Amino acid sequence: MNELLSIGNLLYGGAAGLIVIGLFAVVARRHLIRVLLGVAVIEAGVNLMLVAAGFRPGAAAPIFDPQAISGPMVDPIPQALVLTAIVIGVAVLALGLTLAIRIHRQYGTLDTVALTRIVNAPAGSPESRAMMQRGGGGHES
Amino acid sequence: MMVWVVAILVSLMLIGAFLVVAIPDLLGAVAASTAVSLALSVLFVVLRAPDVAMAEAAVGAGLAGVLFALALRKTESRRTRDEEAS
Amino acid sequence: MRQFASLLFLFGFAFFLSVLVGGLPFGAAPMQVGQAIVEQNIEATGAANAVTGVLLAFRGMDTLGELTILFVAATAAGMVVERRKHGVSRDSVAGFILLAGAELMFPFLLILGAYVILHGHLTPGGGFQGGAILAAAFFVPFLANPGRAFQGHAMAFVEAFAGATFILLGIFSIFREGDFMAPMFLGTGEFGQLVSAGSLPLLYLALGLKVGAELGSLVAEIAAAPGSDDPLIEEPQAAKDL
Amino acid sequence: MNPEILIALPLLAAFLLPAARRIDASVGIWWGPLVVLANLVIAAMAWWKVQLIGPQSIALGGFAAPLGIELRADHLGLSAAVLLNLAVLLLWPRETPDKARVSTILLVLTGAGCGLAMSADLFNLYVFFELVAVATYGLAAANGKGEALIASLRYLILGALGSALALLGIALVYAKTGTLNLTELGGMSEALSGPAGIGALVLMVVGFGVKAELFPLNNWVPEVYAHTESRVSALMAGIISKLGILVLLRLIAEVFGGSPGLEFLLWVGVLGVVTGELAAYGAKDMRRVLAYSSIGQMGLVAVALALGGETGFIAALILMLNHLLVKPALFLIADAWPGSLKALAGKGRARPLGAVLFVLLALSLIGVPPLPGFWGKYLLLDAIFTNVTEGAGLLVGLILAATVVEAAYFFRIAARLFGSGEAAEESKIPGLPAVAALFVIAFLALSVQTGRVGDYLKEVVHGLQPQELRMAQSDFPDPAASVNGKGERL
Repeated sequence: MNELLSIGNLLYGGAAGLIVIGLFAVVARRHLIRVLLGVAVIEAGVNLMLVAAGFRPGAAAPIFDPQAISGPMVDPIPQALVLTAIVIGVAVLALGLTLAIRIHRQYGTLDTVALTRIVNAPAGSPESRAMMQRGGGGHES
Repeated sequence: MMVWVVAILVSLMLIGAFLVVAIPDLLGAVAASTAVSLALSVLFVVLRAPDVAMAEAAVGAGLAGVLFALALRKTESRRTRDEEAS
Repeated sequence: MRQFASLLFLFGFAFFLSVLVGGLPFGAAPMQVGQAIVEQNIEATGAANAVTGVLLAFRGMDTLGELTILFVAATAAGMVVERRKHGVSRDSVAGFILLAGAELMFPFLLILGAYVILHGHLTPGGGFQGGAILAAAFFVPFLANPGRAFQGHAMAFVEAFAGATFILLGIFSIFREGDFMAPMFLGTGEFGQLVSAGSLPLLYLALGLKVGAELGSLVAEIAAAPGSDDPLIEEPQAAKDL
Repeated sequence: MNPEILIALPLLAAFLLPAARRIDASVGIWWGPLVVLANLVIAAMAWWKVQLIGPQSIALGGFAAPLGIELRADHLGLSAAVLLNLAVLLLWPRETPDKARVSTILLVLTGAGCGLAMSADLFNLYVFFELVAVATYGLAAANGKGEALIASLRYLILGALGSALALLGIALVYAKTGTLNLTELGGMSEALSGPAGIGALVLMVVGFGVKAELFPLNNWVPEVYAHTESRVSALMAGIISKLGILVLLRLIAEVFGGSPGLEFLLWVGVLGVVTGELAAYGAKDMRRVLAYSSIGQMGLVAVALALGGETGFIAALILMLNHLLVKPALFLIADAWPGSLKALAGKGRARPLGAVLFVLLALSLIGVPPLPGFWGKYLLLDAIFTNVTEGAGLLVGLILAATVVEAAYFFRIAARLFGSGEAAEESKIPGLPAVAALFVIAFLALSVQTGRVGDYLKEVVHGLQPQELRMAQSDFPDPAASVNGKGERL
């Protein structure tokens, strides 16, 4: 029982640790690709939390085997939820990366602070002129 | 027994996550995030979730890693000059 | 200052999380619904893999939604990237060995993906995992030789057909069973056989093709996007609309 | 007609569109609006059926509720579905370089929004919420301008963070109770009364609040609304933000009624009102004023939701309905006056009709008596005085002060519009765009018929079966009956 308790602590603690570390990347780092990596780490932590919530000691994977005697099984629902969540996560990530590539092409940086400065710069200032030269005025049609 | 397996995997994962945040080289950070996903997928096997483990290995470690690496090559920003701690 | 504030926030959040997690049961999952599903799964769906039963039968709508998220993310990514003419890539073509290896891997990955998809109701694996392998089958040769075209007409039709099949099977079941997305109108079949578990293998096939196509096109969109120093080649609007 | 079709039809059309436009390129233009029109008709029919025979529960796939996913064809869900279809149809974007892909995204948005409005399963809500979110990220970037792309990526990061937190909340609920069905969760309030339950509510408020423009994660709002096409801003501020609130409304009415976590929602709302109105006062261009004012209004809705009870929910619904009609019209009218507020001087006299209606709509947002916005704020204050025991004065004071700020910046705009300035130059945009006129007509109808609409909203709230109402009225059907048996279908 003691061992079970420490497994539980390890898993939940590990999941919480992933979430906190990922959150650090999101709030404190400035490069947008690093921020997206942080989001991926947070999602990993949440997925671990869900799967751990459905775990039962001594239970089998939720796949029936006609040859074996059927014993208790772990909860299949969180596993299905996590499968869905993994694919959703990668889809959002890919869209974010596409946006990041396009932004980098237009402005030449992915640093959040620099991007804010460029966007808020009044027209004609050095920053906005640099941006115009670089992206050729971007996509304004 | 299982406690040790879990402990090793969880600490691998946390070290990987720390590296994702801390390595100055972004490509290294992507590699670290792949390592997190791999440790996680082994952990899913330990937790009797083979389906999830397969998906995490294929999508989380493989595909997401490829996507990040491609994006880094496109933005040519392996060294994050912009990202000095302020 | 900013770093300090975010560290403070993170300590607060870590404390919040530890309080939440501390009260959770572990190893004694309250399988309110899970137990019922484990018990009824074979009878209700005929699938040995209970996760497949949950994904495609009990919670089919989640899977449809998730499929659509992939689709809309790929669509939005296609809208965002600028187009580059085929064959004018500055990305270097890989060496002979990698090229040959990629070509060799293609049929192998295709078969592996198909196997994983079609056995999803019997063994671990299924539409998502197999779809990711299918996507790899298509984008590995593409990565080795970035100049070649990725998405042709055939691909678009496979994609549309696979997605539509998933929904049409659901609508079809309204007429057979009276319920949207009831997967059992083909009968559960003989347990453990490849052709069993109602329409689940069909659904998984549609799902796998769709997931493979969408993941593949997401990678392709990113791989084909012009990098920061590539010259921008604007295609005429009509060509982009097509 | 099964209400499931409301979800299936737009998604099917969206899947087929990329292939169909390879056969005929013009498909990309007419396909989307046509399908949404058909969906609107189906939604209206389903809504009318609910009027006739009352709310229904649908077991998706034929698996009864706790095993499978339950959809609610009730007043709230189908009203929202009708309004969503209508709004998407009216506010179909025009200035987009890639019409076919935008059509696809809007079709997905329509289907997902209908699903979100009807779903009664926690994880299914999350999936539809995420689907709506991804569609909006695409929509925010649709015009391809650099600023819009940056705004969209920031929105995506905040949205992904919020979704992960909401999923964490769902994981906590599942770990504690072992079920995801809202009706079943409603009967387990003691399992959710501990720290895990409260924390789950807090996480879900933060997560779902991203789309609802609620306080902690709403700094995407001004950037996105300032740089997208005005129709897209109108669509997002008008109806998509309401979908986020709808999720919270269902959660609170059915599961978390009376939870201590609602205190958090209350303060999220108050902070949203205060920061939103102050930022709107400080904003220098029209789009940002409207965007920040939207944050303030959604904060009011959150306060009303947190107070709960019949009065609170009706106040939330009236405030939402008022904002749903007023804000899109304001965005469309303000299209004629882009850029800095300073440039507004005297512009109102060039387009008197638009300017007068702008002021009228703004008066309703402020809450001037005969207009619907007044009734929303009146009921909100009523709910505060009946439900809040201590600190009611402080709460009322904050809300009234925010209203004064709101009035100040709208009057400043009005004064500029009708004040003296250079003769207004000619512009291609008419004073009152046709679509804005439709919203104004609907708004006027709401103003005249506030009483009847209020009666209908009362019915909507009763259809939600919140716990306190369930206890108060013994003639309500036992919720447990609809869980165990297979729900009746239309």
